[in-house]
Amino acid sequence: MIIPHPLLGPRDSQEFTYLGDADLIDRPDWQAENAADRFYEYLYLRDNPAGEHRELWFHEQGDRSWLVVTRDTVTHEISKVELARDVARARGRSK
Amino acid sequence: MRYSGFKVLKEALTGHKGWQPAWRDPAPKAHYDFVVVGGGGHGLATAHYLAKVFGRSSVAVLEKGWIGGGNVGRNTTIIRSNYLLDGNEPFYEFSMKLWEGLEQDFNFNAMVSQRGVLNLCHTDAQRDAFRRRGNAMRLNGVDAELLDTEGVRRMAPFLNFDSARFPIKGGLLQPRGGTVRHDAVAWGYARGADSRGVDIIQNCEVTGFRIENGKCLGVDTTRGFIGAGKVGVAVAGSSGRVMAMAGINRLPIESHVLQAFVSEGLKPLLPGVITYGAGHFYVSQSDKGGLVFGGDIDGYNSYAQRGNLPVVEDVCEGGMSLMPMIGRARLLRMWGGIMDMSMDGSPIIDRTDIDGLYFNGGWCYGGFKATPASGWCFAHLLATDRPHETATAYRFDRFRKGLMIDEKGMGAQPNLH
Amino acid sequence: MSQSHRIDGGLIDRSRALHFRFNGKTYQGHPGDTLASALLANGVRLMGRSFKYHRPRGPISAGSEEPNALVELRSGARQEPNTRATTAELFDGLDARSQNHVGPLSFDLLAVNDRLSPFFAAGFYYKTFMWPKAFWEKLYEPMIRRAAGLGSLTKEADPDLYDKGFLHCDLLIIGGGPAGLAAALTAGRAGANVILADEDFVLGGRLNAETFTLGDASGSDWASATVAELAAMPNVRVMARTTVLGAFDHGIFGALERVSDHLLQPAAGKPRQILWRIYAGRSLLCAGATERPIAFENNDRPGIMLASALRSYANRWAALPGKEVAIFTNNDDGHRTATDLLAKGIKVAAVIDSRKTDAPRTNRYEVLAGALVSGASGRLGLSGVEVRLPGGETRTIACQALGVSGGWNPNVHLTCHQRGRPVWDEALAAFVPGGVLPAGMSVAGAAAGTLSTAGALSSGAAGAVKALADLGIRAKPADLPEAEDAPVRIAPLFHVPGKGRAWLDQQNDVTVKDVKLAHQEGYVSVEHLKRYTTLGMATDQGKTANIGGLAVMAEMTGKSIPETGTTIFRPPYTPVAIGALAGRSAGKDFRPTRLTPSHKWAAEQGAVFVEVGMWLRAQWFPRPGETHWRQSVDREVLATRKSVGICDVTTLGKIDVQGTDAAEFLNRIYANPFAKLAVGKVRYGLMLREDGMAMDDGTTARLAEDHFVMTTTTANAVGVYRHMEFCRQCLWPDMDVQIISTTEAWAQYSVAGPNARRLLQKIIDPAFDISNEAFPYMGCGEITVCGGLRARLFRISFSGELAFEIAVPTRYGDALIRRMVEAGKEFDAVVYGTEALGVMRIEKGHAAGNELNGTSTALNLGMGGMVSKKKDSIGSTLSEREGLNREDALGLVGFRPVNPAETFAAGSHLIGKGDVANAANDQGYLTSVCFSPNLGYTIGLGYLKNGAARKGEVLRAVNPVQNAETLVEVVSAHFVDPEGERLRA
Amino acid sequence: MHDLAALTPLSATEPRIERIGAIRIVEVTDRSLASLTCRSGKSRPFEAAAKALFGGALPAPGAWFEGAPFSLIWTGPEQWFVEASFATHEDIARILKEPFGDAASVTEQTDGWVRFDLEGTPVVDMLERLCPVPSRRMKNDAATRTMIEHVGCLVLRRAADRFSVIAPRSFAGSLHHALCAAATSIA
Repeated sequence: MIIPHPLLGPRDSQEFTYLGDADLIDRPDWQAENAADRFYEYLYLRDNPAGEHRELWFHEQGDRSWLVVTRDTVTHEISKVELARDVARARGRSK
Repeated sequence: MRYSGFKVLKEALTGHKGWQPAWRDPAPKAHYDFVVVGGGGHGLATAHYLAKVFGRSSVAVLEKGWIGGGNVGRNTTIIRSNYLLDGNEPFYEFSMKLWEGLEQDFNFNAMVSQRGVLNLCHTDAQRDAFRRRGNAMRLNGVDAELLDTEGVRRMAPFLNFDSARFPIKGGLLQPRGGTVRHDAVAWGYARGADSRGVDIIQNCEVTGFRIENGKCLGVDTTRGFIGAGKVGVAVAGSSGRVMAMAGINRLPIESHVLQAFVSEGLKPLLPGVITYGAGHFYVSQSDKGGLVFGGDIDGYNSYAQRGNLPVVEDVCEGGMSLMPMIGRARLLRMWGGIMDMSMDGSPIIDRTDIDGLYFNGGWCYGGFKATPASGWCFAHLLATDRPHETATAYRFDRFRKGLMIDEKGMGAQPNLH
Repeated sequence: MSQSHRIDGGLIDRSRALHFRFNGKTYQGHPGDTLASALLANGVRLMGRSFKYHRPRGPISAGSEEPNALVELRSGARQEPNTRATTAELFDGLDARSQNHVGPLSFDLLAVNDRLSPFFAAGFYYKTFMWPKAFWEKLYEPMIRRAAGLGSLTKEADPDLYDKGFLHCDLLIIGGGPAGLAAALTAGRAGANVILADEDFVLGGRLNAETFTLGDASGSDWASATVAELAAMPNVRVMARTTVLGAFDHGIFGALERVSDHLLQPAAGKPRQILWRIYAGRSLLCAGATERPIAFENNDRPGIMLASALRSYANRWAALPGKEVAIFTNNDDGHRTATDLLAKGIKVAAVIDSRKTDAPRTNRYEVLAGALVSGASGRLGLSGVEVRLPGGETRTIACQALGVSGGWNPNVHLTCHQRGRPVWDEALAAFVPGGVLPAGMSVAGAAAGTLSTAGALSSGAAGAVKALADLGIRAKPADLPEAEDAPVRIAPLFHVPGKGRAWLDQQNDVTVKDVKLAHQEGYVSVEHLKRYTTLGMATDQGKTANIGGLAVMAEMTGKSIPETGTTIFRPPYTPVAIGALAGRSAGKDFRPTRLTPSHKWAAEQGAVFVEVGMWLRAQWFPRPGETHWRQSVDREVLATRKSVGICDVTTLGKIDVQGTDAAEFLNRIYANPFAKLAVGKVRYGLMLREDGMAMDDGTTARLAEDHFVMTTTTANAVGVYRHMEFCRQCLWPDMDVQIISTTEAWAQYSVAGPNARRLLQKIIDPAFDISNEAFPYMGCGEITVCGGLRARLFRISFSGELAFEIAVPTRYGDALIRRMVEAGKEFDAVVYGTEALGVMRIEKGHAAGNELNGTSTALNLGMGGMVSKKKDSIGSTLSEREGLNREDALGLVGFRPVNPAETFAAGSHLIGKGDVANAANDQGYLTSVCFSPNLGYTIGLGYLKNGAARKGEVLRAVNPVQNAETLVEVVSAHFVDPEGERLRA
Repeated sequence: MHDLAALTPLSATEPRIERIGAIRIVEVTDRSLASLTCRSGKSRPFEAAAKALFGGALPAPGAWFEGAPFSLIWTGPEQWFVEASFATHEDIARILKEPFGDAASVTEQTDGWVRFDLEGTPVVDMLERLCPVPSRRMKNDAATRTMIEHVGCLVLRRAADRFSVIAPRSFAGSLHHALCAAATSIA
C-alpha cells in the first residue's frame, strides 16, 4: 500500500507500523465515575467495519509522525490522511 | 452412502455410475430448532455434533456462498495442541483427539497426517519458554519433546545450521501434530451432518436477525425468513459484519488478512511442520508435494482476502534464512483469508446478551486446528446452554474482568497475536 | 541426428551453435531457441510425464502457460525443478532432465497408474485408505507422497544471489506485443516515465510468431525497430525477461527479472534474478491472450499442441514436431497455422474444422468441415488422429503433429489480483476483464479481447493516451502502421463427446469424466470443482484448462458458462523462485547485525558472542585453560563481586526526554511517580501497558529541570519509543515534551563491584568527586574523563554491587574499555558478558525479559505498591481488574534446591510436594535459573501462586520434557545482599 | 585535551573508501550532528534564533540544505538535524543550545549515526536496488528517511551523482556490506 503522508507525500506502507482503530486517541478520564468500564470499552471493543475505517499508523521508518488514515477495509482505498496530533486536538485532547 | 475401498473398487469397474451427491441440496424449511450461520468448518462441525452427539436433527447450516469457502478452505492445514495456558491447552487437546478419530467418525478421508510439529528456538530465553510450554503440555497429558540442536539436525538436516543469522538452539516437538487436507474437513463434516438429517443450505445469505423483546426468533435470508429456536453464529472473519446485523456493533475483535502460500509440487523434502522461531515462517509439505507455508498477518484491518508484497517478502526471507535449499523452488500461488483477530489471541464461544443468539469467533489464525473441538463445544453450548468443560474460559466478559488468555503476551493489540 | 526437424527461416541465430544435454544426450540448437524449440528441432517430442497417470507428454504451448514440458534444469545446488522447457532460453552447456518418472522417460514404471486410472477417479482418496486406521500413516500416505510431487530439489543451499529493486514510473506497460509497443511509443514520445516489461527474451509478442506485415515491414522487424526507438528514450525503460507477477494495492506491482537464467551461471557478485517492486501512477495491461485447446480422447499425445504454438515454433523458431501436420479448430485462427505451414513447405494433412458452414473453403489444403477429432494414436508421440466426419463415419489421418485451436482467452490474470472478476464475452466465447480493475489499471489489445493486430495497436496507443491524461500528461497516439484486422469468427467447442478420457488439465490429469463425476457428487460450485478434481491447481494454474472445465460443468448443469461461475486468478502470474522473493535477506544477511562499541576489543579477546535481537553481544570471555563456559562465567561473576567487573551495556535503549512538561510526561507513562525526581538523581521506573501488564522497566535520570535520559531494556527499545510517541502525539498533544533516541550516540559501560569507584577514579577527571557522599546511590551527572572527554555517569546497579554506568561518545567507546581494562589491572578487574550479567541479576532478584513476558502485572512482579493511585498513568485503571488481583495471583519469588547438589531448569513447573504432577495442581513456573557461584548452588526466579506468602515452603520443580524433578524451597528473590548495603557502599 | 583515540563507525582508525566499478562509497567521519526540536509554543523565538544562526528559512518537510558552517536536514515535524564540521563544532549540541535557549530541545547525535557518501554516475541505479525512495526523481535538496536492507536510513541527494546515506551507527557494518553488494551488482 501507499500512504499519502500529509507532510511527505506518498510513502510505502512498509515504512509504517499499524496500531488500529483511531478511537484509541479517546483515552477516558481516569477519575470518571465509571472509569473501569470506560477503559475496558476503550481498550477492548473495536469498530470493525467492512468499509471506511479510521485507523492509526506510525511512520516509524520516517518522520515518526502518528497518522490517522481513513481507509476502506474492503478495497484498501485511502480517502484521507491526517496528522494524529491534529486529530487529537480536534477531539479535545490537550495536555 | 458409505465410502469404502470396496465401494471405490466396485465403482471403478462399473464406470462410476453409482456415486451419489456427497450431501443433499435441500430447500430451507420455515423453522429449525437450531440454525447455524456459516457453512465453514466450525459451522458444519457444530451441526455434525449437534446431530451426532446431542441428537438434535432439526438443524440447518446457512451458507451465503459454497460450503468450506471461508478459512477452512484457505489455510495452511496445520493441527497441533501445543498451547501454554490453562484456558487453551485442554481445548486444543480435545480437538486433537477428535482429529485422531475423525475419518472413521464422518467416513471421509481427510488425510490426517500426524508427522509432527516442530517449533524451533534460537535463544536461551526462547528455549526456557519452550520448556515451560512443553511442560505445561505434559502436565495436561499431551505429548511434547524438547530437542537440542542435534535432535533438530537429526530430524531436519537441511536446515541452516552453518551460516544462520540466528542459530538453531533446539526445538519443541509435538509428534502428534501435523496436517489435514483442509477442504476434506468441510466436506466430511457436511456429509456427516447431512447423513444425520441436517440441512446444509448453500447460497443462502443471512441478511438480518429477527429479534423481539430481547430474544432472537430467527434469521432473514436471501431465501426468506427462517425461524429458529436458537441461532449460532460461526462466521469467523466476518464476525463484525454479521453481529452488527444483530445490533452488536463492537466486539473485542478486528478482521485482518493472513496470507498463505504454496510452491510447485516437489518430491518429498520435509518431515512434518516446521516453524521458524527467529522469523515469520512456517512450512509443511502437502501429500501432493507442494510446500505450504505462511507467516504473519499483513497487520492492518482488512476484509479484502488478499495481501500485499511486504509480507510475501518477509515470509520468503524467513524461509530462505531457515532452509536455503528452497531458493530455487517456486512460489506457485498466494492467497489471503480474513481472520477474526481477538484482543488476547484466544477465541470466544459464548452466549450473547440476546436470548437465543450464540457466538463462536475470534479464532485469530488458530481456527483450523480447532475445528472439531469448536464444533463440539459450540454444539454443547447450543444444546445445553452450558459451556463445554474445555471451553469455559472463552467468554466475552474475560476482558472486562481481567481474565485474558494471552499466549503471546501481546495485550490488546490484535495484529500482534 | 542434428536438428532433423529444423526448417527454414525463424528468428534464431544460425551462425552459432549451442550445445546442450537432455536426459544425458547431447544436442545442438541456436541462440534464440528455447529448450523446447531446440528439442523439437532435434526431433524430440517426448519431454515429460504427467502428475497422476504418468502419461507421456510433450509441449502443448510455446510459452509460460505450458503444463507438460517441465524439466529439471541444471544440476547440483543449482538444480531447478519444474522449469518450463517452453520458456527456458537455450544457452551453451544447458543440462536438463525430464522428471516424475521411475526408469527412463520412455518407459516409466509408474505409468501403471494410467492402466489403473478407473480406480484413481477424481477424489478417490477421500473415500478410501481409511482402514485399518494405522495404515494411513504407515503405508498409504508414504506411498502417495513418494508417487506425488513433480521435480526434486537437492537439499543443498541455493548458491545464487537475488537482488531486489524499486522502480517508479508514470505508466507501467505489461506486455511488449503490438498493444504494449504501441502504448510505449505513445507514452514515450509524450515524455512520460514509462516501464515496458515483457516475460519473453525478445519483445514483440505474437508479432514474432506471425507472418503478418505491419506496413512494409514484417511484424518482428517492426517490433525490433520499435524496441530500438524505445530503448533510446531516456524516459523509457524496456525490460525483457521480466514477468509482472502481481498487481498489489495502490499501483504497486511485483516483477521478476531473470537476469542470469540464460547464462550457465551468474557472474560473480551478480544476481540470478531481481524482484522489482514497481510503483506505477497508471498501468496498462497488454498481456495478450492464450489459445485454449479442445478436449478429445487421448488429446495429450506428444505432438498435439495449440495451433498457435505450432505456428510459433515454425515461424519464430523454425522447428516442427512432425513432418505431417493436421489442424483441429473451431475458429478461423486455426487456418492461419495451416497457411503458414504450407508457406514453409510443410505438408498439411487436413484441417478439421468443427464448423459445418462457417469453415473457410480453400483448395490449398483439405478442410473437413463439421468434423471432429475423436481420438489420437501414438503413445510416446503422435502418429495419427481419428476424425469423426459430419456423417458419423470416421477417418484416420496420419500426422506427427496436430495443432488445436479452441479460441483465445484474454490474459485477464492481473485484473483479478485484487479480487476483480472477469465477464463473459459471447462473441469471443471467452472471459474478458470485468468492470472492477486494480486502481489505475486499464487493459488494451488481446488482453482486453481486441484480438486483431490493428486493434491491438490502436487500443494500445489509445490506452496510453487515456492513462496519461489521468496523470495530467498530454499525449497523442503514435502513428501506427497498417496491420491485419480480421474479425473473430468462432463457434464455441470445448470438448468432443466420447467414451474415452479427454484431458482438460493435462498436468494434473483432470479429464472431462472427472468433471462429470464432480457434478454427479454435488461438487458443482466452481471452487468445489477445482478443489475436488484439482483442476487448475497445477504449476500452470490452469491457464489452458480452467475454461474447459467450466464449460463441461456448464453443460452438466444446463446453465451458461457465466452462470456456472468464473475463474479468478491469484498472484503470481507465473511461479517465482522463493529465493527471489527473499532477495539478499538470507543466511547471515537475513537481518542486519548491530555491533557494540567494544565489539572490536571483545573479538580480539576471543569473546563468545550471542544474538540479542539484532545486536551481537559478548556472552563471556574465555581465558586460556577454560574449557567450559561455566568456568568463564563463574570467574567473571566472582571477580566482579569480589573486586570489579566491566560490562558493555550500550544496547540498552536510551531516550532523551526534554521539555517543560517532560517530568509530567514521565509521571504518566510510568506507573510510579516521577514528577518530583530531583535534578542529578536517577529513579527506577516501571512502565505498564494500558491493560495493566508490565511493558518495560529501566532507570531514568534527571539531568536538568527539563531534561531526562530514560533507559529501556534492549528488547523493548523500539516499542517503548513508539509508545512514547503515541502518548505524546495522540493522548497529550499539547504537552511540551520532545523525545529522541540516543541509544547509539553513547558507549555505555557498567562498572560494578567493591572496587568500581577506585577504578573509575583513575579514569574520571579529578575535578569530579564520586565519593559516596558527593555521588551517592542513584546519583547522576555530566563529567569528563581521561583529560577532558565529556561523559555521563550514573550510579545505578543491576548486579547489586556498588556500581556505576559511564557513558562516552560512541567513537571513544573502544578506547575507553581499553583504558578501563588497563586501569583495572591492579584490581584484577574482569570484563563480563551477558551470561555473568544474567547470573548477577538473578542473584539480586531483578526481573528481566523472562519475567517481563507480557502477561505479568506489577503485582505479579512484587511491585504492586509502586503503581501510584494518586495520579493518572498508563495502565493504572485496568490493572485494578478483579482477575488481575486474585488472592492466589502469581508472585515473583526465589527458589533454591533443597539438596544443594541438585539443579533445576527454567521452564519447570511447580507442584506441591504430595500432589500429582498434572495441570490441576500446577502452582507456577520457574522463569530464570542459573548456577550461583557465590552461593555454590543453582538458584532460580519464578512465579508462584500467592508466592510472597509461601517462603520456606518446599515444592517440586517438575520438568517432564527432560525427565527431571527437583525439590526446591521458596526463598526471597534477593539471594545476594538483600538489604542493599553493597550498592550503597 | 583527552588522549582517547576515536574509532570510525566501521571500527577503524581511518575512514573507509571503497571503489566498486564506477561507484565510490565513502565513510564520512568529520561531521558533527545534533537534533534540534522546537518546543511547544516557542516557534517565534525558535525561528528568530534559527534565522540568526543559520541565515535563512529552515528546510521544509522532505528537504535539507547545505550551509556553512551548518547544514540542516528536516527529520520530523518541527525537528531538524544540524550538521557541521567535527573539527570546529565537536560540541555541537552545546553550541546550538546557547542561542536557542528554552525555545528548543537539542540532543547530541554525532556518534549516533554513520554517514556514507555514494558517488558516481550510476548511483541512482545502485539506490534502486536498495530502497523504495524514488531516487531518480529526487531533487538535490531532498532528504528522506527510508529502509535499506532492514536498516532505517536517511537518504540525501547532494548532486546528480552524489547521495549520502545516514544510518544508526551500530548498523554501520551491515549497511556498508549492503551498499557494496549493490554496487557490485550494478557494476
